[in-house]
Formats: sequence, structure tokens, C-alpha cells
Amino acid sequence: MKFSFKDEQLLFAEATREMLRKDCSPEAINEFVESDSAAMPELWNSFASMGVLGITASETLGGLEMLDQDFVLIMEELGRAACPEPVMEHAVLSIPLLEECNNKSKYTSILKSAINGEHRLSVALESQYVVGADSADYLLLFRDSLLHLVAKESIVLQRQASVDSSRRLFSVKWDTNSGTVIEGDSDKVRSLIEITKLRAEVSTAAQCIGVAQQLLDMTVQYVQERKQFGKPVGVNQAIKHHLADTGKAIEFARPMVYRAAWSLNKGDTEAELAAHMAKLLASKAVDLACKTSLQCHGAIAYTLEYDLQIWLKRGLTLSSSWGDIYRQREKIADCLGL
Amino acid sequence: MKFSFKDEQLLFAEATREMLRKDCSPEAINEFVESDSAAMPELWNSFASMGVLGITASETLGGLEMLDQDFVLIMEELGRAACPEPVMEHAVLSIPLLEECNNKSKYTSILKSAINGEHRLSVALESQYVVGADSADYLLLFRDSLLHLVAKESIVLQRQASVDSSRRLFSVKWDTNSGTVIEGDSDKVRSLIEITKLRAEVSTAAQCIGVAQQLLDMTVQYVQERKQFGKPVGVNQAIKHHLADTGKAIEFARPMVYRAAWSLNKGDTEAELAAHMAKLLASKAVDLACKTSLQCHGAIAYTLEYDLQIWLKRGLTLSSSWGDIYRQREKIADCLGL
Amino acid sequence: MDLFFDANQTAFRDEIRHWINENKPNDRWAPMDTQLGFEQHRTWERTLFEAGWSVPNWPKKYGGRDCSLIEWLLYEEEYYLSGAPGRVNTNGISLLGPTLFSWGTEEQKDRFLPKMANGDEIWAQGWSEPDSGSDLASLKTVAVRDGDHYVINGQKTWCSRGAWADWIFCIVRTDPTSERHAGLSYLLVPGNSPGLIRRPVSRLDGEPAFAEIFFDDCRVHVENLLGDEGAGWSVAMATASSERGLNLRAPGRFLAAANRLVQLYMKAIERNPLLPSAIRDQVVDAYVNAQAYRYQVFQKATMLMEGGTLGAEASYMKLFWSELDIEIHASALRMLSEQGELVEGAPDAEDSGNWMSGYLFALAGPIYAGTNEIQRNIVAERVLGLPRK
Amino acid sequence: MDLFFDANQTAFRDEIRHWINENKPNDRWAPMDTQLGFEQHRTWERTLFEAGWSVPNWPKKYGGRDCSLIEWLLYEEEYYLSGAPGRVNTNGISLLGPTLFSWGTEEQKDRFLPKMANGDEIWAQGWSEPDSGSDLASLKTVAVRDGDHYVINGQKTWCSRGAWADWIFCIVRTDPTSERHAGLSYLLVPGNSPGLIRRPVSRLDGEPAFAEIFFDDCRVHVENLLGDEGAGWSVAMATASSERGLNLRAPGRFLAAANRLVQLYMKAIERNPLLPSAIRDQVVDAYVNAQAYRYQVFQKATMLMEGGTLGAEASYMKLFWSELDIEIHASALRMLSEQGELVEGAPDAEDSGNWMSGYLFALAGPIYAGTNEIQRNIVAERVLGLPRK
Repeated sequence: MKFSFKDEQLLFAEATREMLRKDCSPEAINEFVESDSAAMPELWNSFASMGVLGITASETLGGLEMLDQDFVLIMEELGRAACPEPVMEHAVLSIPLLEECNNKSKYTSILKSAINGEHRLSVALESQYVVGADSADYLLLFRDSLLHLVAKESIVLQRQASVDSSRRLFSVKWDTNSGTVIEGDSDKVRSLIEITKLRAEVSTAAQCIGVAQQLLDMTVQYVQERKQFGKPVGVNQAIKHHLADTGKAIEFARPMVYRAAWSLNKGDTEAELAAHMAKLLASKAVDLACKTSLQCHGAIAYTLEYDLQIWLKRGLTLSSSWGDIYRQREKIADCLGL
Repeated sequence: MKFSFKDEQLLFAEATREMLRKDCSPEAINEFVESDSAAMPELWNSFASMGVLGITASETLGGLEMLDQDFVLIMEELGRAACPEPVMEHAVLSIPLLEECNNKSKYTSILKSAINGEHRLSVALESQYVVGADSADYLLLFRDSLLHLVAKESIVLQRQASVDSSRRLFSVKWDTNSGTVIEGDSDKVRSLIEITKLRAEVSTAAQCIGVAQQLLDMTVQYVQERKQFGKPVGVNQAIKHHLADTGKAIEFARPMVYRAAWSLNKGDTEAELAAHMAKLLASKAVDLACKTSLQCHGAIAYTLEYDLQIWLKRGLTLSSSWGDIYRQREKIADCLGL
Repeated sequence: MDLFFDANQTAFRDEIRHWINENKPNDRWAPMDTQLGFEQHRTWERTLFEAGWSVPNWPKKYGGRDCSLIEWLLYEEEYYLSGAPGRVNTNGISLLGPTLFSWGTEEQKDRFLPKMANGDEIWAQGWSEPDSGSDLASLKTVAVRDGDHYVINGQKTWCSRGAWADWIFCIVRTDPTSERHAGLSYLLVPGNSPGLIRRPVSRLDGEPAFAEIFFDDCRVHVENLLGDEGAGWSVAMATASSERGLNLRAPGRFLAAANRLVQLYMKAIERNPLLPSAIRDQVVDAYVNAQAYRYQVFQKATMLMEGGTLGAEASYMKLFWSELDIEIHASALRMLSEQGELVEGAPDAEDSGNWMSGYLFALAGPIYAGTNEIQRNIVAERVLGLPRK
Repeated sequence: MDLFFDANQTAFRDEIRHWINENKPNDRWAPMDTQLGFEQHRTWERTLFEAGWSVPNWPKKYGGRDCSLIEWLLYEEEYYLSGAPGRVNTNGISLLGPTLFSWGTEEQKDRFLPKMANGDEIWAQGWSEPDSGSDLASLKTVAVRDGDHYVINGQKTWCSRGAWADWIFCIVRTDPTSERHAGLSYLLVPGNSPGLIRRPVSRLDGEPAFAEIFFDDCRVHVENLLGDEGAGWSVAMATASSERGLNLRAPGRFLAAANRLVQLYMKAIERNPLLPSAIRDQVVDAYVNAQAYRYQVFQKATMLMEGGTLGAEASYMKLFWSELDIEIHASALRMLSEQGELVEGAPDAEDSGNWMSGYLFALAGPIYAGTNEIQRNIVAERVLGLPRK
């Protein structure tokens, strides 16, 4: 039992954080939202050149072949930066699905171009909506027990405006007779989809933690600077206790997320339970962080001009994504036989 | 629409409070608990001479013929004094049940002696346990759709020690063939039992409010007096906010209890819903009051020597009695068709 | 105690119910904080006024119908149940209006109230400043007397409805040497005054619901002073107690929302019988709390009609409704699950995304009209009697 | 990262599991805070000691087996899962013990640790005074040096296990002219010292778990001073960090309770399939939080074993376990419904009333070892960096 990260894992996360600080600043995010463009090409290229787009892909294809416990810290950084690009959908969900397919060799060129960033992938398994579908070249879609790979030319998109306008959601339609099925109904596809969902829960949980931590950090800084009644508002016990509770929620969710990431690859018999628990606690933490950070800021955080709103909205949507607290509790109860 | 009490209602409650302050002091309660006796005869006599034991009984029998909205304030006072005597069970539940029976005239003498305090009644409808059964001369017991009146001689009692040692709970057994049935299975008995249960919910809710208010008042006083770090502990925002939330919970539960009491007699179509809501909110209020009053006191409240414990334990048991918050939510959902 | 409504009250309720269902607009208007929506909502103020339903609790001479407090509460219930458009002049009618009744001269009442009631003059609130939020008494905007005018210099921020309002009610420092609560005055400022510059500021939902207001030698006639010079804090407290008490948030608003929540649940459970059961409990709690607010207010209304006054315990009300509003909308979003995040314009958005926009609006509740932390302090110190220091 | 236990750890766990299930007493003893129960539990301390299982994480020379922190956590898990009796000497082993390791002289360690480990000397904590609870630094009990002795006068209160303990560790003021944190010293006081008077005080559950201790010219030899004279506050902080961090409340305690809660739910839902569904959610949350505490502690243990130190963030731990303990027991009481209020001796009491007694015990958690309000202040100021004033 050794519950700590290796230096190279920490260094890669740190490098990702640095890159995001530069290429995914609040200004860049706001510009992206206002331009209503489908992607942030510079940011995407930075991900590609760092190897982030191929974190899960096999080395033979040019990927980094990382396991979940290797890249969970990267997911946390995505949340911390409120990164609008669907990196998880592309790198953590779609690429492994494609690599695990029976006819994997047919998709080698797609995989290679996905890893180097030329092509973009996204995915929908249980959701009706696809994140970043308008920038994707291929979508992986699971419907009626079949896994489809659909090229953008064959898809009709309908934008579903989200409260988080940096999150581009779409309904998708395509002609299901057009030979898009890449895996038929089988035990294999079911288990593939199951593991991918768990991976999505854990990676989304890590993003929630990153969002929550950023909300907390920004709020701590603000309440140190903002003065009312001649003192920083942070001297008030009510503020202190709101933020202490938020810190606690993050502090106790985080190891559960790391543990779930580890469990996914290690044949831990509790991997499924661990993933559900991680997302439950991470959703709770980010819910609380949204609530307390807005409240401790007051009116200023209630405007589009102040950057906190970026994380508030991301927290709001990620908290529900891949299982909100109610759905997670149901899943956990099932695992425990309750 | 006029949502206020009449002067005579307020005066009667005030008189009851005065009497309880004298005859049901914390010292008297502690003495009663330590002596392990079945009743507090002096207190009981005071109730009798004030007419409280006959609040619901018809005037022809010597009762005060009050409606629920008349005596709801008395119930609140019972809670405020943490009165150990089962006045609700006797006066509010048992007497009306007996008066509504088909053969009411057969029970005239029991009723009269119940009203003047010579005989004591208690009751169990859905609970397995009877409060104050060891001091009761007669028990009203509803079992297998039949309502029984059982004299103490025919009952075998088994004490069920409660965390609140001033609350004397018993399992009861009796020979159900011994001609104790006073109402057979009928629509009438079902509706009688239903209304009695609602009345119990509302009267217990009122007691919860009284307990919660007393806990709050004692705590407010304590945090004004107790000094730490050179100041009263009540200057701390954490203490202020705990108690403000407690005050709010009481403040918003109380009118719902009064409204439910009024609804019970007025043919209000929402009487049932109102009773369930009243108990839900009152249970929440007293739960919060228990939590915050203990916490704001600190260690001193955690001992038997300090009187707060009397109300802490009463709050704990009354919160669950006749429907805890979970059961009340279920009942309300049923009423709303959810 | 009699909780039945009497014949007059019932008739009154039936009248507004009938009128509003006959007269409410059928089309969905632009949000009131857009320029288009602002003017659309102004026409609705006129329609209400002409039928006598803009300010029914005001005296007849100002456009009301002198209804009782209980009747007004029924009016609000029917209004919100009907789903009629929001009131664009709430800042005027619910906040400044009651303050004018208490502090205005006869001339001021005649001048301002009718145009407030008919929508000719829509009001914004100009209180907060960049460095003065919770600590309002630290405000720095000054108004120096110059003959018959005050000359205002300074900056106000988070002025709700400030982008297009016709008038703004402000608190300013008329004695530049004063500190804290002394030396403040309450001024009514025309929105088109020279030297008044507005910069619209977008709220979380993207609508320019706020404005920053800059005063650069802005001249306002002394007849627009409400209350005495230097008495601004006392006048402001009248407005603040309206913000916390009954005027701003009558129960009707939350009762209607709770009813819609119950309906939404019925639909959701039909679509998905496996909806997590905890959601039902949340719906129950939200419904019960809306009822609790209703009866609390009926009890307070009775007390007021019997000659009582509402003091610091108004802060309990503000705490309660602001939390209730969030509870109702948060429950709906949980229920909608992945549809919850969709907003107006999304084809799949339930109820045109109103649950999310209502949620975003509700999130401001614990902040505006005095943060809930401040309200808890007030309750603890002034209702319960805990020591200030 | 490797969350599997290695072969040594697994073997260690199997060994304690096997031993404890073979050796734990079968009869139900009196509560440890009764005189009878106190002595019964003392015999269990001896049994544990003789098998080397009293203080496995201590060095062998003091009766331990030098096990690693991870192994100790596994030991605690197995211990609590087994349902073996509570440890009557927790104040000694978990609080004073680590303080002795940091601050004691070799002679003191040799003198006190073995008898602490074998149950010969059971310890009480004498810190709080009637006027000094959260504000411990205001304490007034004085100990004046007189030759080789200190002469103690004053009063301590809420001394856990104070009624029958053999020894008491106290903080006293050795410099009567000092104020606050200066001039305090840490004294180890024999319970049978002349001039030491105890008055047992009953806890909420009726057991005399506390005592008031009066010192009336009570003489204690200077060899019983722990750390330097005047350094008492620093020594006390070592004890306090044990109270907040891993020593006092290892996850095993809560994991076992959460497991029992899950079992109770299985039984309850079988008896009553209509159990309100919200109760299941509470069980889920309690279970998940117990797991969260477990992994938090494994992470912290790794950090410590890699040479790190645990600072103010220990207060997060104390907040978490104290709330978790209440959550677990409150869920059980909800589940038991009207049986929940029954206590030991009631024929119908589930699990001999342990859920209620556990609940009452848990209620003290947010109060002792520094109230949770104090812990939140510590976290906010020392972990997050918010300003003190």
C-alpha cells in the first residue's frame, strides 16, 4: 500500500497546468465563447504536442499508453482550467473504444490522426447529447446495443444550448443503415461500454475536483482582498466556515477519485463501486464549491464580467454529467445490494 | 382570514405555563426520574384543577370542549416544560376516542373520572409501545382493526427503557378474548382512528415546537453568559448563525402547526396534508434545535447535571414519535399523489 | 383564528383570477432585461394599471384599489399562478413605493406614484458601490448642494434594471465630511440627467440586468430629495425592510413555482418510473416550505392588520424565501437530469429553459437585499438578543 | 501508487484477525465507565498486552511490535470489525503515549509506557476547567514549585475516564504571574495523590464517564513534569494533534460501524419493504464517507511514511470523523424508527441499544478534542490562509 504519485506523474500534470495557464486563460475562454467557434485550435495543438491527446493510446500508434491513475491528474487540470475542449471525450473515452474494437486495424489511420490532433473524436454512450460534436471528425455513438463510428459528413447536428456556453452540446442524427456499426451486440461491447462509462465517471470526477479547487482558491484570494466594515471579509467566521467546509469536501473526495482511477486498471473487485463513489463525492464537492464561492464573493460573481462564472457554470454541468449525486447513490446502492 | 389567537386562548396557555413552571420544574422532573415512580401526582392534580385533563371533553361531562386550535398552545407548553405526564395521550387522544364510541354512555363514569383526574388513560394506535402505561387505569388499544378498552388489571406490562428516562414506555399484552372490544371493524372506527392519529401528529408537533423553543431560549441565555477568549461565546458568528437557523426553523414551523390544528376541526379539505406537514416541519425544527443547542453549549450540556439534557432527550424522542421526518415525507407525497 | 377567506376576499380573488386569465399576453416576450423585453413589459404595466390591477393595495388616488393586505396576498397568488409576465417595475412598486408612502411629501407622492403605477416611469435601485456592498454605510458617492440642485459625483454598481430604467433611487453622501450612517441622503435621480452615464453589465444568464452608473457632476433638483437631507439612512431602512418583509417577495411567487415543480415531477415520473426516489423527497420539502412561507405571511399579515409592526424578524423571511427559491429550482434541475443544463433556445429545453433561468435568478437571492450572512447576524442580534461584540 | 496490501501487510492483518476472533470475550461486559466495567476492561488490556496486541505500533521495548503505520491501520480495522471491547486506556495509548514519545525523557518513557500498554495504569485527561474550554490558554489551575514537588491548586472538569483512572495528565500554570500560553506546564498526576478529590459526573447516557477533579494542595513530584517547566503549551499541542489526526480515531472504527449499518439496513428492509427510501440514501452516504475517511488516511499515512508531516489539515480529519460518526448512528436510529429510542435493558432494543448509546457518544464528537467551530477556524486560517482578524 503506497498511496502517492510518482514524480513523472506529478511533473506531467504540472506541465499541463502551465500550458493551460497560457493557452486556456479566462480571456481565451471568453473569446472562444463570444466568437461562437467550434474549437480552440491553438489549445488543441498544444494538447497534441504535449501528447495529451494520445495519453491512453498504445505506444505503437504513437500514444503514451497511460493508465487511469497516470492521467487522472491531467483530468483534474482540465477542470482547474475549465478547459472547453472535449479532451476527455476524445482522448480518454473515444480512443480506447476504437482501440478495443474487433477491427482495430481498420481504424489505424483515424487513431493516428486522433493522437496527433489532426482529427477530433467525440462520444455519446448513455447521454442524448454529444459534447463538441460540431468540431468532431468522427463520433462514437452507442445506440440499441450497437457501437457506431460515424463520420461528420453523415451526421445532422442540432445545437442544444447549455447554461455553460463554453460547453457545446448537440443532438445527433444519422442514418443507422449506413454501415456505421463497428461493434455488434455482444458481451464484449457491453463490457467495453461499461468500463468506458466508469472511466468517464472517474475522469469527470477529477475534473469536478479541479473546478472545485479553482473556485475555492479564487474565493480565498478574493475574501483576503475584499474589504467591508474596514476589514477583509475573510475575517468573518461565516466566510471561514463556508470555505472550511468546502475545503473538507474537496480534501475527502480527492483520494477517492485517485483510488477509483487506480482501481479501474488493477482488477480491483471494487472498481465499479469505487468509480461511483468517486463521482458522488466529487459532485458533492463541486456543488458546495459553487454555492460557497458565489456566496462569499457576493454580487461581483453574479456577472459575466468576473471570471468566477466560468467555473460556476462548469461546476454546475459537470456535477450532473455522467451521474449526478442522486443517480450515483442509486448505482452505489445497487453495488452494495441495498 | 384572521390568523391570530383570541385573548382567552393566550391566557389559558399562559396560566398553564405558570403552573408548569411551578409544578414541573427541572428539579421536579429529575426527582421523578430518580424515584422511578409512575407519575407526578401533584402535577397531575394541577392539570386536573385547571381543567387541562378535560380540554377536549364535552361540557355536559364537565369538560372544556375545546377544539384543537384552542388547546394547541397548551400542547406547546407541555413541550416547553418537557412535561413527563402523558397529558396528550390522556386528554387529547383517549378521551375523544371514548366519547366518540357507540356505547359512549357505558363509559360516562370512566370519562368523568378521567376528566377530574381520578383515573388515568393512555393509548396506542400504531405504535407497539404505550406511554405512561404503568400509571394508567385504562388503556385504549387499537389492534387488528378493533378498538379495545382494557383495564389495568387485565394488562401485562413490560418496560421498554427509553433514552428519555422521563418517558415511560411499555409493551402491553392482554387477553383479547376478554371482552375488551369497544368498537368493531367499521368505517367509523377507521375514520375515528385516522382523525386521532392526525390529532396526535399535530399535538406532538406542538410539543416539538415547545421543546425547540426552550432549547433555543436556554442556549441564547447560556451563550450570553459563558465567556471564552474574554468575550461571551455568543459574539461568534458561528454561534449566531447556528441559532439564527434554529430560530428560523421554529418560526416557520409554528404557523403550520397552528394551521393544522385549525384545519382538523374546520372541514378543511387539506386537514390531513396540513397535519403531516406540521409534524414534518416541527420534527425538523426540534432536530436542529437539539443539534445546535448541544453544540453551542459544549461539554456542559453533555452531562446529566445540566438541565438541557431533559429537553435534548425529549426532542430526540418526540421528533420520531407519530411520524419522523422520513415517514412524514412519505405521507405528504401520498396526499399530493406523488 | 379563522383561516377561511371571507366572501369579500373570495370575490376579490375570483375577480383577479378571471381578469388575469382573460388579459395576460399569449406570446412569450423577450426577457425584461433586454431593451426589447423592457419595453414589452412596460406595456403590460400599462395594461394592468388601466384595469386597476397594477398596485391594488395602493390608495385609489394613486391608481390602486385600497385592497387589504390579505387581498393583496391573494392577488399575488393568482398573479403568479396565472403565469403572467414578470413586473418590470418591481423596484419602484415594491421598494421605493412603500418608502414614498412613509417618507414622501404630498407633492412627491402625487408626482411619482401614479407614473410608477402606470409604467411611465420605471425605477432602478442605485445603492451599492464597488467598495460598499454589505457595508453600505461606507458609501462614497457625494452630492453637494449648489443652489436648488445637488451635484452628484461617484459611482453606483449592480443597479438592477439600471440599463434602461427611467429613474434611479440612490443613497448619496450629502455631507462630504460625514462618516458611516450620518450625512447620507436619499435622492431620486432622472435617468436622463446630464452627467449620468450607464454601463450595462451582464448577469450570469447573459442578460444586461445590471448597470454601473457613473455620476460626473450630475445635477438633480432638491425637490427630488426624499426625507430630510442627512436622513438618508433612516429612509433607506424603510426600503430595506420592504426588501426583507412582505413587499418584495409575496408567497404567491413561490407557491406557483412549487406547484409547477409538482407538475414537473408528475411528468418526470411518468416518463421515467425509475427516477431516484430522493427527488420525490426534495419535491415534498420544497412544496411544504412554500406552504410554510404562505402561512407565516398570513400570520404576519394578520398581526400587521391588527396594528402590529414587523421588525428585525423580517430577516427570517428573507432568509427563508431566498433559500426556498433555490430549493425549488435546484429540485427541478435534478429531476431534469441532463436536460437541466439546457437553456432557452435549446430545442430539448423543458419549459423553454425557465427552470435553469429561474435557478440562476434564485442564486442571487442569498446575496441581494442584504446577504444572508448579514440577515443571520441581524436575527441573532436583534431578534434573539445575542451580543454584537 | 499501489493500493494493494503487500504480503507482509496481508499476513499481519490475517494474524490479528485470527487472534482477535479467538480471544475476544464472549460475554457482554458492563459499560467501561462503570466501576465494574472499568476493571473488566482493564483485564482486556492485559490480555491484549500479553499477546503483543495492545500497542502494536510501539517499539518492542515498550510492549509493541514496531509495526508500520499501514499495518496499524489494518490492525484497527480488524479490531473494530471483530466487535472486541472498547479500549479503556485510549486516553493513555492514543493521546499521552505519542506525547511521551515526543517529549518524555528516557526515564519517563521506561516508567510510564509499559504500564500504559499493559493496563496497569489507566489514564484520564485533565485539561478543561469550568471557565476554560475552547479557550484552554485561560486555565487557572496553578502548580507552585516547592522543593522537589509541585503543589497544585485548582479544578479540572469533564475529565474523561476521570472517575476511576489511575493517573491524570494535566496542564497547569506553573508561573502564577503568567498569562495565556506562557507559564503553563504539563504534569502527570497520580490519581491517588493526597489533596486530589474526584467527583464523578454522569454523561448524557447516565454513565459517570467524566469527573470533576479538585486539587487542594496536591503535591506531585517534579519527575512527573513532561517537557520543560513553562513549555506546557507546546507539549499540549502534540497531544492535541494526536486528538485531531490519526491516533485517536483510525478509520477502522467507522468502517466497522458503517458495515453494521449496512447489515442493519438489510434486516430492516426485509422486515419492512416499505421503509422510506430516503433511509437507503443515508446508508449509502454514510458508507461512502467511511470509505472516504479510509482512503484519506491511507494517503496521509503514505505521506507520513515518506517523511512528510501532518499540520493544521489534521483539523479536516477531526471535522470529518466527528460528523461521520453522527451520520452513521443517526441513520440507524431513523431506520429503527420507534425502536430507536430504546436503550440497553429494553427487551425490544436492537443490538442491546448500542445504536442509541453510540449516537449519544457520537454527539460529543463535534465538542471534544477542540470544538468543530474551532477546527473550522484552524482550517480556514492555517490551511486556507484566511486572515485571523
